[in-house]
Amino acid sequence: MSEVVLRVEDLRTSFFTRVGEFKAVDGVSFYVKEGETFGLVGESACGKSVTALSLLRLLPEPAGKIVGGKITLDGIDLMTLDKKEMREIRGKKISMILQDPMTSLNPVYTVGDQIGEAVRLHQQLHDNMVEDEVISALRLLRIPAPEQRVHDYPFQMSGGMRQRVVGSIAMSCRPRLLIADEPTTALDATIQAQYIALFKDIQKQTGVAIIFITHDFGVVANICHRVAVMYAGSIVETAPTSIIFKAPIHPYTSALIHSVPHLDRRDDRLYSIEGQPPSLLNLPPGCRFAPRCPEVMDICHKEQPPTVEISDGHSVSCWRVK
Amino acid sequence: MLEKDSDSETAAKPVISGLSLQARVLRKLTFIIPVIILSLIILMAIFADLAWLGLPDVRLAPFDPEKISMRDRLMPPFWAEEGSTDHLLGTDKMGRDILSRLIFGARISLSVSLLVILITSFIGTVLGILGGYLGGRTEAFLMRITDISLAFPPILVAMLLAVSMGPSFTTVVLAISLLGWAPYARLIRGETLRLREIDFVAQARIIGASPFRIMLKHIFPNIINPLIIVMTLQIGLLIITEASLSFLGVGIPPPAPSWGNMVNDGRNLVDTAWWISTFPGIAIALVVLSGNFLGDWLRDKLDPRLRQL
Amino acid sequence: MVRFILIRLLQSVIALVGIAILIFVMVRVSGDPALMLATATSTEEDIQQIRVNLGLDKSIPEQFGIFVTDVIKGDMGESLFKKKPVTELIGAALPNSLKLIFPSWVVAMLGAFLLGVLGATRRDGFLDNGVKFIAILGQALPGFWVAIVAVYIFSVSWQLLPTSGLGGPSHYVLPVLTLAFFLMPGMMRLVRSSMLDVLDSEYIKLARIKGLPERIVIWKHALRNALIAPLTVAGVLFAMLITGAVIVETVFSWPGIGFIIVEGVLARDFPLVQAIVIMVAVFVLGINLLVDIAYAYIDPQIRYQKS
Amino acid sequence: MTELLLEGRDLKKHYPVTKGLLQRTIGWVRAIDGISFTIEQGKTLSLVGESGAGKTTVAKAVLLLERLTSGHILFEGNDVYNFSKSDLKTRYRPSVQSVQQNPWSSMNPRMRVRDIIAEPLVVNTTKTKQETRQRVLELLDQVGLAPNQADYYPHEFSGGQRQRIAVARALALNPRLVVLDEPVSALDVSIRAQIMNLLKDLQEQYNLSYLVIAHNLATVRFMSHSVAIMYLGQIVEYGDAEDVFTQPLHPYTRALMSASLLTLPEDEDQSISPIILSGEMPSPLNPPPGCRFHTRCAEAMEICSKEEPELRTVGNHQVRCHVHEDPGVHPESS
Repeated sequence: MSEVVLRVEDLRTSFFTRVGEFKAVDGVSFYVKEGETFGLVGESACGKSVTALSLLRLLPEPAGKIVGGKITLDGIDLMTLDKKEMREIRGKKISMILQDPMTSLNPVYTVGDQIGEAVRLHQQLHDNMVEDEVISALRLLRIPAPEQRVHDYPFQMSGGMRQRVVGSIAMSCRPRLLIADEPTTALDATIQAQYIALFKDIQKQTGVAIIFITHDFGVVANICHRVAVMYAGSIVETAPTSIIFKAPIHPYTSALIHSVPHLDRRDDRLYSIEGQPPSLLNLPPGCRFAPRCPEVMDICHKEQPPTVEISDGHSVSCWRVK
Repeated sequence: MLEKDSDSETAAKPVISGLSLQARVLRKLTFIIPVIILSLIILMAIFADLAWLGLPDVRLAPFDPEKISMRDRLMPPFWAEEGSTDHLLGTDKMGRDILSRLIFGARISLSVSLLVILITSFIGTVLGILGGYLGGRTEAFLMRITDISLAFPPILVAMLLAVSMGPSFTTVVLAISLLGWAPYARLIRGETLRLREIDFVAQARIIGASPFRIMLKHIFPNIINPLIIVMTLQIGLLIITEASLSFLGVGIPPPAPSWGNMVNDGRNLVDTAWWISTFPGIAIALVVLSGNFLGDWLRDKLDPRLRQL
Repeated sequence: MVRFILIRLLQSVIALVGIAILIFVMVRVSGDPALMLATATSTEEDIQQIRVNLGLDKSIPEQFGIFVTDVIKGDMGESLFKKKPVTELIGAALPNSLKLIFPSWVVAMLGAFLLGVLGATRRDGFLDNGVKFIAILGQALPGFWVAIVAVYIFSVSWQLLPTSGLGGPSHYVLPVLTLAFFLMPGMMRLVRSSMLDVLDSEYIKLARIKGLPERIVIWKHALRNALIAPLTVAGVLFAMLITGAVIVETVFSWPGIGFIIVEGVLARDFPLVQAIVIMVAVFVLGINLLVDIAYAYIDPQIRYQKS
Repeated sequence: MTELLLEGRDLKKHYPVTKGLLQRTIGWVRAIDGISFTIEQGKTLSLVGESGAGKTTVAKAVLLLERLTSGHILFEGNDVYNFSKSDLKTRYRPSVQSVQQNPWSSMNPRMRVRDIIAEPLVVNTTKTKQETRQRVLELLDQVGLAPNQADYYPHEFSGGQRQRIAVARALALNPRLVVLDEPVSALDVSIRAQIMNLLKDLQEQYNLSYLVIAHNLATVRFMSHSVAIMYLGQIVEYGDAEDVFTQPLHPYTRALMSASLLTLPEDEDQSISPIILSGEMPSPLNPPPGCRFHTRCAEAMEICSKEEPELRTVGNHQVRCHVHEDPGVHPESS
């Protein structure tokens, strides 16, 4: 049983603004094992990206604050670290890939500089050693002709290639945990398939644990081993990927799966969930999905459902599940 | 290159402005104080005297601003020993009452600024939108004018006009407006270029709306914010320009009181009669400060994207 | 890259011709210099005679033709009052102006960049509000008033610095600081906002994710990108200072371009005014071109696109 | 055969690439290079492809936002470029409307919803204020929005609701063809389903035809009657949607489908092994010689890099690929 790299317990993150407190993440718990890809799935403004930023403690000052919960990486509680110690974790133990390759790289520095910077910072290598590390990071992401590409500027590369460079930066210091925040959303279908296949291979080679954030179920099916479905700041269901697709229990999860059009058959009408996601400013009491849930009961409007462990690795928070 | 047809959700993320309480109070003040100061000065300018109502001798100002009385010349403000309460802020070297001149000066300085703002913003907006939306020759012509306006500060233009047409109110207004519309045109053209690429303008073309209708109904309403912000910021700048012209002797001709030439009057008496230059200087600073604070507040309220103005 | 420079050069020449025509007409329209030259006793014929030998009797387009041919020959005409070739007068005044403008520009730019960046990085902190206040104050207080007060305090009452004129280093302190104080706010505001935009970008977020200390994120990654827009304005500001420093030169009677142009205008010495405006225009447009080229070297994307 | 509404014949759009002092054109970006298609009344044709395929250029050509380099667009049989100004204003423009991708930028933020929806009527018809107001309320109801929402501004609506407003605006003039440029790709999954159902209902109710631009194959299968797969400015496979999706012939179509299919990790081995394309999308400035896909195609043959294949009928739909030509026989023109 590969050991747990990251464990998050009851994480709460809020944004304190003029108009009130936005509870972006409201009690999220999960764990990620070595060599495992854990999916964080949900619609926009459900709190998945904020969860990622909280792990790196990079929330926008002064509004964003972690108000509760524990984050342990290889046994170290990240909340107890000071700014300097946390900086040593970032880029070395935990690294991250952002969504839009067109803006993730600094336009005025070469690709080689930007990768070398991370290597030099975290590995204290001699200059000529840094060059080799940079080339090997580019080669890890299978970027053709790395020796020339090192001197290119980001604008000379396609979107897909830039996202690989961002991947090289992330993997250059062999992190324990890689957070990928919608890395393939801005890419075309075939390039996206290439990128996913590449990262599955990298995971096999390096055993890095991956948290994959996305709203696209096709990507989830292709790369994730276990998935957590988020809605309005909390996790409604966590399960191995095949169970999520074949036997989802939480009404929101099954509704989402049904509303995705299938390529392998022609549907006449798509199942669609009525209404809108709630505003994070004044969250309704009780279960957040209650106002839109087809199987809602009285209690759902009053109290938040507890998280029930159904089988190994499959937990749901819904009053219908005892 | 990569077309933006990714399916990333673009739900409007909640606008998070983490201003602390102290910053919020400060921001509120930057609106209230300037509005009070500006309205006071505008009222002062309007009611300086009621000549425009046909009652020339009824006036807010204690004295006729141009009445010379050598007897009580160079009198300090009332709180100084030889100062007296009937000339609250003292008198200049020709015995004219500083307070009255300040009040009438407000009328001149404000009217110059407001008139110039109206002229320059109108020309700048029309040419900016035409240049930005239609492109081609209008845009090329516009860009050359803005190049020229860089080498021609208003002070130089004003001097030439003042000398040729003789310094007067209209000369000053004309001098500043001649090239004063260029910054407006440049800003509005930039905004129009940006708006022209956004989908709703293409949508208007699809339903067959004419270019004129698009410029009027779609482009213009969306450039009002930056326009208002620049106009407020211009208040201060214009008052200083008018004052500088008068200071150099090419602005409003004496004896008419303008804050600029009042500062000029006391220029070499700074050690003996400091108040002659100081009070108009303070008046100018107050109005300009209020204009700038109001402009900043408006920009943050209306369109934070335009921080660089 | 060459194509880009040639096009910009062409645009500048068009603008220059526009300026030459504009100033030529405005000066001619601005009253009759012959009257100024005529003494109280000179009769109508004498005045007419002065006009003839100044060539003022010909039509304006004709005069412009003569003027252009002279310029090509390097002769920009003679000052009516100083009886010296205009180029000589300008030759004397320009260095003085530069001696004032260059230090003021450097002081203002350094101050603006430093305070702008610090203001942006400690948003709404004490420093940021302080910086904003100086910025607004600088733009609010009229230049000439600040100059007079400064002269009064530093030279008159404290006798520390000379009241005016050119001379040893102590003569520079007041005029340079006054001009810089007036110049700095606008630039500071621009640097601050450009910095704030860059700090919101994704690649800065990625730089922090890499674990870089905040100071490297700001001074290495953010600054270079944030420099691009303000630098172009800084270039233009320097060029505009030539005539913009009129007030400071008048208050401190600093014998620069601004000073002699005021004299020239008041005395309707149109050959001098004409020459100055055109020289200044060449200077301004030249600096604009240099700024555009420098712009390309800072932002590699433009360098590649242009070549 | 239902009457043909719109036909594209050999559409081409080339952008000049200029260099040097005198703006000499040294090359051409062939955004679309010989696109032909037909749309029948009441039916949906989808153009599918990745970025750079040229699908948006086709949409812009149909909407007359861009002029073609060559080729003809026939509306009810006659060439649109021969239409007089008044014909365009009265016959073509009112019958061809569009819904664009980004709900946040396709509406003037300074206009109330009532005026946004009414604008097509104000510009093209002489209806009175009262008639227009009545028509707007009708349209709001058809797209599932409440009458009182007519007075709100766009920023007061969610993404899904804004797309509904855009659809209402497109229906205002009772168009016969609506160009849907990535109509749902900027929306959340659950909201997407609502809008796709709405579009399908409106098609049945008003016998509307749709020209859909999309890159998500599953959405296309749900919406389309016929589909054209595009790669680098050319159609590589074209036919009835069910035929193309059940027996994809062109290697690129198969790769696209493999990349979009939901294959769970453990099912991977049974179903067809996933096709992962190598290399990157070539630049449209100098597309590869012969078949434009040969540089990334696993089944590329000798001929593929030399001769450009013809778009020919194979089985029940058309494909442009040498693999599907009978060896030796000269491919008869389709």
